[in-house]
Amino acid sequence: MSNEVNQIGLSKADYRGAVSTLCQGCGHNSIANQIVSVAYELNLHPEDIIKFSGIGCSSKCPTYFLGRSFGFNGLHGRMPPVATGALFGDTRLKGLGMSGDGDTASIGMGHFKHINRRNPNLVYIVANNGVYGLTKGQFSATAERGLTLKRQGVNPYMPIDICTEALISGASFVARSFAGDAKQLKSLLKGAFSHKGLAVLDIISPCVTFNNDESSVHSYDWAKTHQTLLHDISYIQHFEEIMIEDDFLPGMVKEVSLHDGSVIVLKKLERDYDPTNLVEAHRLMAEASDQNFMLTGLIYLNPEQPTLTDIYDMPEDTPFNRMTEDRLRPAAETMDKINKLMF
Amino acid sequence: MSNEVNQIGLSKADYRGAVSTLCQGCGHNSIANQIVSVAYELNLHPEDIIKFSGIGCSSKCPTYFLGRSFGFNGLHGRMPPVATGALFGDTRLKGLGMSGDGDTASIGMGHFKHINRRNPNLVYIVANNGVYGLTKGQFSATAERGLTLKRQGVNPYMPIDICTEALISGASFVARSFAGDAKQLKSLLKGAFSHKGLAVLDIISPCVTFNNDESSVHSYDWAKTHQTLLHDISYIQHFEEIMIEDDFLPGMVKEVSLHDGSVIVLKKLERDYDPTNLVEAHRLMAEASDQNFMLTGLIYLNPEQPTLTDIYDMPEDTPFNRMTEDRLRPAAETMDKINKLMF
Amino acid sequence: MTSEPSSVPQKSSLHDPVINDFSITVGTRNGSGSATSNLTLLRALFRMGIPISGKNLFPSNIQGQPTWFTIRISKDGYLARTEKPEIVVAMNTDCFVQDVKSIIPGGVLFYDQDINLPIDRKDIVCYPMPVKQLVKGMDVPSNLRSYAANMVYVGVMAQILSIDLQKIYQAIDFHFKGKKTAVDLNYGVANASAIWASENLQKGDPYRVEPMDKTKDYILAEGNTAAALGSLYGGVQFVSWYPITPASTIPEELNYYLPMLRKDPVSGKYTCVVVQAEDELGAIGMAAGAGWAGLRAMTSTSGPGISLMAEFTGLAYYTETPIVIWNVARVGPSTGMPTRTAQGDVTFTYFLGHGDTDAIILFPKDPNECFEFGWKAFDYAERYQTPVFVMSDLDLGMQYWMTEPFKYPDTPMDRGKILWEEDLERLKDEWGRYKDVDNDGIPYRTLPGNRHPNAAWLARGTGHNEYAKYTESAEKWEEVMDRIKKKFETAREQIPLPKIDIMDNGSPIGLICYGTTWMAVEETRHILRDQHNIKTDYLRILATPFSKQICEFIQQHERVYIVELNRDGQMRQLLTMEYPKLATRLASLCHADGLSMSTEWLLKAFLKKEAE
Amino acid sequence: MTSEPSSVPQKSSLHDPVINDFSITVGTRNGSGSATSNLTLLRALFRMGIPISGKNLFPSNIQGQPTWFTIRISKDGYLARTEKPEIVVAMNTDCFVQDVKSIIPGGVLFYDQDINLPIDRKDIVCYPMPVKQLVKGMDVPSNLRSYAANMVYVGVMAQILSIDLQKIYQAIDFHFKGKKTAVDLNYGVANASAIWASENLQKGDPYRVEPMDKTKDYILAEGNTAAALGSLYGGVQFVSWYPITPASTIPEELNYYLPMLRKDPVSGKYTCVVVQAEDELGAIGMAAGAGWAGLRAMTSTSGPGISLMAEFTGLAYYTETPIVIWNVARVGPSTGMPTRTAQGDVTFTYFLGHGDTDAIILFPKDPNECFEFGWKAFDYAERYQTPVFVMSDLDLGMQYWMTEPFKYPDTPMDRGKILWEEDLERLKDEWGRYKDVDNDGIPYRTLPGNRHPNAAWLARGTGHNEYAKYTESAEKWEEVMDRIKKKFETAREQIPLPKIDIMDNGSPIGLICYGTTWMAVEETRHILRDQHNIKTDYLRILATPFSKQICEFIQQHERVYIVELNRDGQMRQLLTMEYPKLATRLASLCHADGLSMSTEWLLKAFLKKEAE
Ligand SMILES: Cc1ncc(C[n+]2csc(CCOP(=O)(O)OP(=O)(O)O)c2C)c(N)n1
Ligand SMILES: Cc1ncc(C[n+]2csc(CCOP(=O)(O)OP(=O)(O)O)c2C)c(N)n1
Ligand code: SF4
Ligand code: SF4
Ligand SMILES: [Mg+2]
Ligand SMILES: [Mg+2]
Repeated sequence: MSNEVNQIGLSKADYRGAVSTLCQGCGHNSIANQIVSVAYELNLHPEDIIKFSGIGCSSKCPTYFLGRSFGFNGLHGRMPPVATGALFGDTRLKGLGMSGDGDTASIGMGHFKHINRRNPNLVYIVANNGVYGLTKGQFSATAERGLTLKRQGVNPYMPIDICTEALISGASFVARSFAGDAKQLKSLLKGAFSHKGLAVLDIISPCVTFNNDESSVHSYDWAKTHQTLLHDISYIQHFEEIMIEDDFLPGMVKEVSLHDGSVIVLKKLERDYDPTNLVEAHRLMAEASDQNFMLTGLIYLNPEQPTLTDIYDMPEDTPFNRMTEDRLRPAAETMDKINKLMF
Repeated sequence: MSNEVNQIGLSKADYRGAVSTLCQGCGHNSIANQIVSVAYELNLHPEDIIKFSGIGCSSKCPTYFLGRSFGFNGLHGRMPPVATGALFGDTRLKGLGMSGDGDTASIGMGHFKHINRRNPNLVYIVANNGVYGLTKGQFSATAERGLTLKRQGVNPYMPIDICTEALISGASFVARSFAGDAKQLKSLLKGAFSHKGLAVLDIISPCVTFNNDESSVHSYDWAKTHQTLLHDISYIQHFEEIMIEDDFLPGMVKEVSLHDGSVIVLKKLERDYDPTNLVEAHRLMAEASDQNFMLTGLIYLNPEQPTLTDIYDMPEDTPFNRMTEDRLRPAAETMDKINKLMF
Repeated sequence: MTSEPSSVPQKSSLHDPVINDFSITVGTRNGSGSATSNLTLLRALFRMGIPISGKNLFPSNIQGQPTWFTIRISKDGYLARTEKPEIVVAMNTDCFVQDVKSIIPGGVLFYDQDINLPIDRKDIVCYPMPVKQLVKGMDVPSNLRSYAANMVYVGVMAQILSIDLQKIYQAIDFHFKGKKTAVDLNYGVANASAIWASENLQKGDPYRVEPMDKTKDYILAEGNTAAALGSLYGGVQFVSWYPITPASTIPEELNYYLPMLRKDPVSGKYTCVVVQAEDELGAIGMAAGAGWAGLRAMTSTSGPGISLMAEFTGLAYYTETPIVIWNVARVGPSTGMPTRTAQGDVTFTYFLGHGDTDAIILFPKDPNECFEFGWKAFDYAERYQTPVFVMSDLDLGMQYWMTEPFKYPDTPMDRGKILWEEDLERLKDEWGRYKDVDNDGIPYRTLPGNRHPNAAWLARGTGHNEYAKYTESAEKWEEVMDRIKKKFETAREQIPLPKIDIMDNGSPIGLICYGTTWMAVEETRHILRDQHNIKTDYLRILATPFSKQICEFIQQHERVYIVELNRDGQMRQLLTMEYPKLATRLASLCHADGLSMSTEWLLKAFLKKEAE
Repeated sequence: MTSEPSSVPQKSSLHDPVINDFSITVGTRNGSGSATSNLTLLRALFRMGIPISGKNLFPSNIQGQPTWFTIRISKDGYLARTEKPEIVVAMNTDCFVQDVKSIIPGGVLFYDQDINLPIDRKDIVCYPMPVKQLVKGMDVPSNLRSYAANMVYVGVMAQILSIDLQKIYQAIDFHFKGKKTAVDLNYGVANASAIWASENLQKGDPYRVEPMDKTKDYILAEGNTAAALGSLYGGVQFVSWYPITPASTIPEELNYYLPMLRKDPVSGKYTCVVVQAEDELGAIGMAAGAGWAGLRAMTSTSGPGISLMAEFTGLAYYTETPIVIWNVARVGPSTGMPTRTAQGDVTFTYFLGHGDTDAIILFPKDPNECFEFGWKAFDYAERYQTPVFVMSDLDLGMQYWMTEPFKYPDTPMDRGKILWEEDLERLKDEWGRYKDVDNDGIPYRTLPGNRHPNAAWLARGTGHNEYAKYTESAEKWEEVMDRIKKKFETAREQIPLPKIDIMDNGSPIGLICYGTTWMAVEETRHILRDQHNIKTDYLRILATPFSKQICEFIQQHERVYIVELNRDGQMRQLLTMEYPKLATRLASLCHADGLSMSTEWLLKAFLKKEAE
């Protein structure tokens, strides 16, 4: 391991976590690695980040990055409320939430919708693979209609689009990327970390073990037959991780060659796309949902939206969780007055 | 009570329920009354309807209409799953769900989103008053930002739009109306009853007891100062129920005079609006959410979308709940074969 | 009907006067504003120095349904519910007949004379009241008439029962915070009605009140208000909640008193955050997050919410996260009767969450204890790093109680075992989140924001070792679970101990109760001694896990009756589990019908069991 | 390391041969395909007529982590877990050292010779296996090599332990459903490895197997498969579920067998609907709706899901809605250890839901009973109109068990008290949804779609009277709750009764268990008799509410030990509550570390307690 350090004198190792126990080639691993790089490059103090997650392969990730940050790996679907409460503990800290599509779009849907309205200071990553990985490959709510999985049959339902959900619930930062697109993912992660408020990041993160059915949008065959559509798709061969070279720029439609010569097509938002235009974002998402394609990039950004702690206007001179009795317990004199108010 | 009867020989009384225990002037009462009229006018057999509700003033309504229909007044926020399961009991029956904004948009959000994806044969009414009535007037998730309520303070969050939520979750019928607009409400109810699949009906139904604050979109002052915007608003004086005359037609922007001379403005979708155009519906809702106004009328309709029972392709010769052992228990011969399969 | 002075049946006129020892039930409609009048009566009597209790029996809807308010006036200070009122005020046509029926023989009826229904009782004294007329006479603004109408019976009763009008004025003045127009209007109606009564009604009943000095050391308060205040004095920093009857008024009162009590001297901002969550899962989830991050965090709910909080309770138990959870109980199972009271969630809460668990549960008896446990609960939650439940109920939370004044906390905040940068520096690499260094089962924790390189750890509901690292090791799992259990052994004698009262020099019979049933128990004990000369000893449970004093009390008695408001005798079930050797001595005096326990019921039930 | 025939330590060669009485642990990585090989071994031995059990100890992740599969071979038919293996197969470098350490003295090690780690034990026999070479030799397609590698140890062990290669062929053939290429490839590797072993390894250990005839009356099955099949034969019509380990395979197997067993003769369509819900609240909510509407409805989950189902359980209890709920338990509290087993949800489930409740809970002991309770559960749920829980666990649900063949239901479906149009016609206006006409506490219900004008009613979790009408009446509330309790009194002796075994002519010591601990209990009893000459009697609980036979059994014994896999002795707690008079006789033999109960542990624990 190199002994390079960043501007605050920390080496990459200071941002790493335990060794991953996820499958080789799992998209979640690249996300974890990108988080490490981004935190290193942004010179973040690990102590300034609190990690949160629900339950799932994706939600295991916080163990695999930022070992020097506090974290709470909570309950399935309940990451948002835990993060919401915990971030009041010390409002100087940034939240980094890692969830899955099952965790967020199924059991956690209600909390997900409502955390968007509250806008706490949290990077909310959904590692989206269209399946329940940790429970061995059932459909999640983001699985495309018609997908067939072993022992599950055919999925008859329309998928939920994480970004659209975030957008209409008033999220202040909405973006989508792809686990294999190191460059874009990195820049979006950096944007998310720098955003004051809730940053929802939907990251397509293929499950190499359970979501590799021919009929899946993650599969090669599917890509071949749908190249005309501008889908954000990838074909994952077991135990192979795709990385996309850095010359893939905004607005581009790029054919990515995989090891076996198969091809996928990715589309990025134009560089001149204005993410602060809400109506345009809505229109784009509506169009996408109608024509059934997915966009990657920064879809919407509102840097002005007050965060939850702005709304509650907290004392700032001392972290809330270091505040002592003298400031938390009313003075003894008040007791008498209160009793009088009771009649 | 008149002894008139409809084409199937039933009088209005046959469609009524117990006497309402809701407040006088509560919008929910008019909804209940409209349901009675519509069922009567459509010559529905009460036996062909199953009522469902969660918990709340709105969810109490099923007691006050269709006394000859079965019903399940379940748990707060859980009406959708109960209805989803129950409607398999006899697929010839139509579900009629009555929920509130708290019931559906807060605690029930996850179920609400997912029932839209499943499309069971259910009329899903949300009696939307922006508050928690039965628990005495806390903010609901549909309360507008900035609203002030006694003992609750100011609401800092953006409201959830029931229709937009339904639309992006793939609902096959999405409409909005206003409890006081007898004519429109009736026609939309009729449409919903005739629709095969899930019909989401967001009905603005003012709470005269707890949501009558000046700052509310339901209030007179607010209306006055925002007349330029096309909001669907009304000012409710305690114990007065508003009814709008029948000459209020699609496309119209109508000023409705209330007993005290105050005025509200309502806008209906144009008659030539094509509710089967999904993109257009999305665009309209996006525009509305951006310009912060509400539309009433039939927003989206997809009569083709397969219902949940279509998807499961149920036997149709006998109601499922009348099916007997001979069709439900495998033949004795199979036992041996199964044991062999075990090794 | 006429407003003639009512005819007075013989027998009741022969009565000796009954002074400061009867109860009054007022039957009205909810949402009609009668709450103000009833509260006025209650406060006036209280100001006269007479012990009283007031219980509002209201429906689970918002407006128009029958509601009854019962005031018990007891010179001896017995506040339990009585089953039959001596005096009834009938203002609601819908339940007029049943209200009239409910009066004891020789009792009294005040009624709105516009209610045109026959009164088929010859054994009571009737006072018709020309409510409409009197209000008209006062030219009250039209929209306030029905509201003001309720002041009529206040005035008439004041006259007939000799309630001090001065005190009534004080009560009204307090209620409207001195707002002159409102005060004048309401007192005006009351006063005019009193005058009318003095001129038109002839006292024909034996009941009246006389001033005493038995309330000067007390206040009148609701349990939920006390809980909110106790929490604020406990330094609560984070409250997440979801509305539910009868718990909603805890966070609402908290919001109300926040500006008064928790404006930060330094920043001028509030030092407590109150968040209305999307549901109870969200509410306890936020509280768990806040508690884990080092804030004094609480949530409040009732039965249905407790059911929804089961999974998070288990997470908090196993991750050792402090949370205070108020359960203001109503009648279950299911939605049950939301506006009725019960003690039905005891076993469920005790075993809440899948897997093996333990629970610290506090049982306040009155608003004063709601206040006390309100602040102490945080000390326990942070000291033992576990969820702490406070079990109130609708009767305690939403009724007005005569209770001792709230007592300012007499111990400094106990924040438990928390390590900051300098502590870790001192400890070098010694520290492990889940190490039992003090042999009391309680480990040390660090909080987010702690910048020491060793401080960080990842909380998880999955198997972990003493360093909070993930493990599936059988030994580690058992080790951690046994150590956690030890915390509750440590807690046993450190949390509120039972209150014991031995009569004279003791009795073979013991009575055990908890929460609000003490009212019926204490009165029953005195009746048993005075009228049946049966002596009984008495223990009130304040908390689980049980103190050994409870065991000793049971050992010292041949027969021990556990008194509670549920069907299955839930506390008896827990005591039986805890003390198998003493199990045969325990018997239940329990039932649940939604009403608070009456002395009549308890006395009957006790004598029946004793006869067996 | 070399592939020389291994050196054989003296003492072990002096051993008498050990035949059909030892256990083998295979250490591999999950996701490496070893499951096939292990299952092949298990099946081959089973086909040889030798009693076996197989337990897979797997991690809570998907691929690459250490996994152990233990096969116990027991001529006497003891299937409990043994703590130390006689034979270890070490295929995983990561846990090689600990695997080698785990072998008993005189035991045997088979290992992949490419694992370049020292073996510091002189007291075991070692057989290196040139895995890579052998697979290469077979020119297996590259992507299948690591998979096929696992067949090497199958072949080598077959040779050394004299496992019949024919049976191994049959096992492989069965596994791949006769798919020739797969069968040939896998058997090819196994066979070649056996040949290699015969030429290169010299038998130096005392262990081997011999054919018996002890399995011909048994099948090999997992509990979850049995549960799915039992439900299908029970006529299940509606299944709603949310994925969770270790319960997911119930609905998944149900989906698998649906086409085979439930294609409707009339319409050719399926007569069972399986819906994957958005969460457990949705899952049980759908099941409640379906059960209320007259369908045989079920859901399946594990601890965390049970926590989330508390509120709906209370609703179903009070509205009297039939639901079957499978709880395939894993280790709690909280997320705990999802791939480990326990019996930790007993008290929680018994008291599930706020307010007073009762619960019918069934405890299957093996796949055969999973099948039986699978269909009976619906009869009970519909007969008593209440939720019925079936408590399985990971050990029972996901491991392969030698179990009696599934028995076709011997009683017709009991749909309970349901009234259709003609019944109502007959009854005139007599019917009320919650009337107790038969004095058994069980009312009659009508179902949606019933077109009789009197049929309709509104189910509600709020207070209701015998006509299902809303009420807040105290009397009605108590009346309904007491009547509901009566249903469970009715059920006591009608649901599966305990199984009792009295040794010789009885003993003062009783052992009580439920679910899967019977394996350790039965073996322990025989060891106690044969080696310690302590006789014990034995009762296995199959259901709550408890039958009086359980009470009698306890009465007949001085000391009764309750054996269970949890920390707090949860069943003992329930028995203590139920039988206070007998409480002093009850003691716990319990612990929970995630592993199924071993005979070694139980024996030690028993003797320790007896010594006290
Ligand atoms: C309450 C509850 N229900 C179910 C589970 C079982 N469970 C664990 S992970 C998981 C789904 C994970 O899917 P996702 O969030 O998409 O994560 P992935 O594994 O696909 O990355 C489920 C259902 C649980 N742990 N808790
Ligand atoms: C699990 C649960 N939480 C909370 C409650 C209390 N509660 C009853 S009604 C209600 C809100 C009703 O609001 P809404 O659905 O908007 O109906 P409305 O009364 O406004 O018509 C709440 C929170 C409950 N019954 N159950
Ligand atoms: S199962 Fe899928 S999601 Fe889980 S670790 Fe493996 S590849 Fe990733
Ligand atoms: S409180 Fe509001 S919502 Fe409830 S019945 Fe009254 S008016 Fe309607
Ligand atoms: Mg996933
Ligand atoms: Mg509402």
